[in-house]
Amino acid sequence: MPDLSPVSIARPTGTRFSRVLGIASLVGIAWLVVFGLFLSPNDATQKAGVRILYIHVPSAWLAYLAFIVTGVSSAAYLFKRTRSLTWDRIAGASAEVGVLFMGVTLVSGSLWGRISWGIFWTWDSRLTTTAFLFVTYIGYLAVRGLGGTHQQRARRSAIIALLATLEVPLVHFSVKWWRPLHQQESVAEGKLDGLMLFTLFVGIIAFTLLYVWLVLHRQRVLAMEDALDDQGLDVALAERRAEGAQV
Amino acid sequence: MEPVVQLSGVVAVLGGFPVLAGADLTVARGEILLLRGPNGAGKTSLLRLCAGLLPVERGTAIVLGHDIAADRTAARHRVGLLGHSNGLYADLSVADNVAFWGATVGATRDEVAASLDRMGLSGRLAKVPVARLSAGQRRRTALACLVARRAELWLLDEPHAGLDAAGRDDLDATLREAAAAGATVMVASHELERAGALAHRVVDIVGGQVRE
Amino acid sequence: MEPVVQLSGVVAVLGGFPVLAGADLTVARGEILLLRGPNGAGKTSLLRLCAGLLPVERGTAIVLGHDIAADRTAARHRVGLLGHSNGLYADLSVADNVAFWGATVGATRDEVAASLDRMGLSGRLAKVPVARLSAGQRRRTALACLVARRAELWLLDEPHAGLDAAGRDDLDATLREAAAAGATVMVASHELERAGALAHRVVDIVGGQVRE
Amino acid sequence: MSTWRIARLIAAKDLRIELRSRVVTNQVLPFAALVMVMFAFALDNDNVLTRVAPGLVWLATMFSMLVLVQRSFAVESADGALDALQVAGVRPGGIFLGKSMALAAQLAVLEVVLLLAAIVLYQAEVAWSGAVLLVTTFLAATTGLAFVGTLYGGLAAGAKGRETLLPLLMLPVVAPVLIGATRATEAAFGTNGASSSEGWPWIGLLVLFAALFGTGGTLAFGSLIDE
Amino acid sequence: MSTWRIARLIAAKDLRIELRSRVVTNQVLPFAALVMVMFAFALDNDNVLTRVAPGLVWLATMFSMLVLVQRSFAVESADGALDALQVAGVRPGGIFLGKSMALAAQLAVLEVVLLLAAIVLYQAEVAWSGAVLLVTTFLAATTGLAFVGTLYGGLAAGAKGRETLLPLLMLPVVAPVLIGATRATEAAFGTNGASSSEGWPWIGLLVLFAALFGTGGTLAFGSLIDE
Ligand code: HEM
Ligand SMILES: Nc1ncnc2c1ncn2[C@@H]1O[C@H](COP(=O)(O)OP(=O)(O)OP(=O)(O)O)[C@@H](O)[C@H]1O
Ligand SMILES: Nc1ncnc2c1ncn2[C@@H]1O[C@H](COP(=O)(O)OP(=O)(O)OP(=O)(O)O)[C@@H](O)[C@H]1O
Ligand SMILES: [Mg+2]
Ligand SMILES: [Mg+2]
Repeated sequence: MPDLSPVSIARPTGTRFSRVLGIASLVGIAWLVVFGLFLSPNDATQKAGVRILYIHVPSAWLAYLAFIVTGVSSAAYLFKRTRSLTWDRIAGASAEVGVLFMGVTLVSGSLWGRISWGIFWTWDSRLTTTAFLFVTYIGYLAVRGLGGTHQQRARRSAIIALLATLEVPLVHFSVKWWRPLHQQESVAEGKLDGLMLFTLFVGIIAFTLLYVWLVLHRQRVLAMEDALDDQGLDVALAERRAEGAQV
Repeated sequence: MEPVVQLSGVVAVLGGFPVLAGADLTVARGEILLLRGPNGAGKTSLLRLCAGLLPVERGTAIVLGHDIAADRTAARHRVGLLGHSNGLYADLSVADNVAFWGATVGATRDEVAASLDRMGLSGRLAKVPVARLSAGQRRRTALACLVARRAELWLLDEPHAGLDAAGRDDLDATLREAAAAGATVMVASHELERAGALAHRVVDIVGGQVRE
Repeated sequence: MEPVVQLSGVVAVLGGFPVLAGADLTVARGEILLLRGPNGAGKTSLLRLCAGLLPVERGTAIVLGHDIAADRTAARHRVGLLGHSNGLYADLSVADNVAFWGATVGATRDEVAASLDRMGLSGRLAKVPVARLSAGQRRRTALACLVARRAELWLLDEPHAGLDAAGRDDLDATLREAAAAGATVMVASHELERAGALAHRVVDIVGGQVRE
Repeated sequence: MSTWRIARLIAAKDLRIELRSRVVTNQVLPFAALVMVMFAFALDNDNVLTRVAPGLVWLATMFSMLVLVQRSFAVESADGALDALQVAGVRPGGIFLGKSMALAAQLAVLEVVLLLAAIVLYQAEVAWSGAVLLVTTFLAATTGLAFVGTLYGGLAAGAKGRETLLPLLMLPVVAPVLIGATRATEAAFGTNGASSSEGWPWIGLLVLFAALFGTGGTLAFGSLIDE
Repeated sequence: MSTWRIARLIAAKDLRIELRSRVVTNQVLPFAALVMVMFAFALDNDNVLTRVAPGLVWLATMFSMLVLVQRSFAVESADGALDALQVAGVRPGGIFLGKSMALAAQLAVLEVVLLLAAIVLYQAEVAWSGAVLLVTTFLAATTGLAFVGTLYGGLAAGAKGRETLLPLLMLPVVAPVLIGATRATEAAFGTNGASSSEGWPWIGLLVLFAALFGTGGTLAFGSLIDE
């Protein structure tokens, strides 16, 4: 495991690499804004509404990626030879960012639905799976907050994350069979013109950079919190021992 | 002979608070050890740690030859704990409770009956559901469950509290017998005279540390 | 002067079982009375009956001038009970708990602070949620709540259990002060030496009856 | 102390416990939202869904309320605090009102979340003209539910196996609220072409219900919690 | 002792507790039946009702199951028995299997009651040809639900505010069971003209689910209940 968290509590979470990354993702987002709002054309049927696509799709993909990362890091934590709390913190950070992105997907999708279908929500299979995925990882985050030692937290949440990873395909397919897609997408694959596709591509790059940046920082903040716990423990230990000395 | 419990520099944390702050303790086989100390000193925490319910944060802890800092479940099946709560099923009768806990270690029917008898529960009370017992009767039942488990290391947290005079005598006799038969007994108590007379050795717990 | 508690031929039943089987007892104002007796004798039941938690099945029972056989809620606001359980809110801090119970009788902020101080809870512990306390610290908190309630009749069920030496001294001093100030105290206990030294009078409870 | 001051004291204590433990905020709200999703799921038919949306909002409220009431009394009976309150001679009417107030506050938050969920998930349409009716319905129903919940919650708190006794006792009693609130909400939403004026008679039922259980509870709570 | 003997011991203990306390029999069953009645109320439309009857049976099972799981672990944590079991070195896998078995037995009784209620209340029609499919569905779904309930029930048992954590964790996970069991039941009932053969693929899903959570639970239960 490379040392991704060269933290000390006194130092900020930024490093040269993460600053470069941060600037890159800012630039990417600026590009996305320029392309998404100004340069890319209106859709034939959707008009300007199509521009939501450039947020909606990248955030959905990144949420998937984030949950995969959570699953892989959890497995890495449980596997004895790679056991390290860093894996646990990456899993946690990634799940938090994933829930955030999934929230963006839900909101942007709902708004888009309102514009193009006239309704916020429908019980189509993809939407339903998205909703369940969202709740599942909120549950995962709740389990992370249950307390105990760092190792206990790590072990418990890693198990829950693995169960979630295994359960996600089950949910996905059962929902798909339950409600075969009845809501046709108005932006079919072939219809995207070159500039639209490029803008989408820019969005995915920008969101990926943002994801990495967020997880890196969040993971370091979590490491600091853990370190702060340990440091607080030293202070508390001294106090606790002094309690004995008084008597 | 190898000590049964060997703690050195043990730190344990609950909700950010160091309930044990570097405890060192060695207990030999067959010994009855009294832990005493003010409220909040860490007696309960120490016993729960030895039972593998509280994780070791720092330091080394060997119980019955198992390193419980590495795997805190390792020694469990040879340990018996009576905590502040009794661990009884309120809807089951006294006899059913003792039989259940006895069965977890494969005790025979006779052994279960003997455990009930040991704590004076073999009469009318045996068939009464635990929900209908008085506080002291519950404590006796919990002790009978412990006896039925035939542990090698007995951890008792204020076992005398709530027992009447006869119950205390039964308890002390039981613990002496167990120790004579090779079991090791650690008792946390505030009833210093009673427990002091029972114990072979006394240690003070203060501020999460052990003083001989 | 009229006695504070006056029971005659009191029978009380729980689940078909006569937990009190014709108890007669008279307690005078300012008295500290020790109830002793074997497990299951009916000490807890007697205290709960006086607190109006257990209905009187037969006999007459007068508490603080109220006939609790007729209306068992009548005397309640002047009675304080510390039972086997503490009656604390685990999510609230020690100070919040005591303040809440104080507020139910309109105690001022100073009185609440004094109660905390009385049981040695005014330092770091005051702000800790009850869920994070040790058994003895919880018992102290429950006692502080009781002190804040300024009752005329104090009913205590094994109050010494779980307290350390300092806590026991605090408790005894508190009870002596309360009795000196005119309150009446009934204590059920198995710690006969400690409680015996405290009490003005001792009665035995056996088989749901009172023997002087 | 007056019943009213006791009530305020108890309500403040309950809300403070919630503030410290965040159980409702962090767990009951997501649960309620989930119940809505599950309904939508099981019903598998979009236009049915829109039509029955008001009923589902109230059904989900009822299920989530079970959890709220359980929590409200778990706090009291975990360590014998309810016994202690009784011994302390705290007026049962005050306990009843106080716990009802705290429960009503939590229910109100819950209902707003459920209503929003219905609007988003079931495409329930809210006509602005129905807003007054809607708010009145929510107030009246919430009060009634809080009273019923506290009353039966207290009754079940002393009994063994209370996890399961409560729903059995409570669900049949809240049926009128379920019906009344559903009809009034339908009128406010204009579901199935109902008009706003059809809603007001139902409000009468809800208010009557709340008044009945409020009075009954204040008077009888003492006898109910005394085992 | 072997995991299997421990499991039998624990299951026997749980069922004996139920035998003595009769909580499930006297309270959960009527509750479940009541939930069905409430659905009928809220949906208030006869032909919808018959059509969605299988979905409602499973939805009601899920809600009642929450109560069952809560009760199953309330028994363990009321007086620290779960701690005691852990100290006793009782294999967690055995605890998991034992509690799952007891839960499955209780769920099975519950489901039969709900099914009968659906037939009576919603005029659901059972085709005899679907009987084998129906029984298989019930067995597979019950096993899966019992595993999931025990797994998350155990996790929530140590946590404060557990009354409310459980549903949050459990509901999204049981969605596939809800779906699979509903479809298979529809096929067995012949609802909406579904034929029996359409049901079998769903059984595959249910079995997969049960296997997944059964294995996961047996292996991981120890880490989950250790606070
Ligand atoms: C709340 C509502 C919505 C949710 C939760 C949602 C969710 C998602 C998700 C998870 C994806 C990624 C799927 C994948 O890559 O496999 C996605 C992709 C997409 N969504 Fe949505 N969506 C919603 C509404 C909409 C609406 C209203 C539209 C358009 C009218 C839309 C159009 C698309 C398109 C075009 C894609 C990319 C197509 C593809 O990759 O196959 N979505 N959506
Ligand atoms: N709910 C109940 N139903 C039936 N019998 C009960 C119930 N509660 C207590 N008893 C019985 O009543 C008797 C008196 O109980 P009580 O709790 O008053 O005893 P006690 O003197 O306080 O004992 P201890 O010293 O053990 O606390 C006991 O024999 C007990 O078995
Ligand atoms: N869950 C918890 N979170 C934080 N601190 C805790 C927790 N449980 C206990 N403590 C603290 O740990 C310290 C030791 O508690 P412990 O229960 O071991 O004391 P003890 O010696 O058994 O006391 P007593 O004689 O009162 O039983 C106490 O100061 C207590 O406040
Ligand atoms: Mg202790
Ligand atoms: Mg007693």
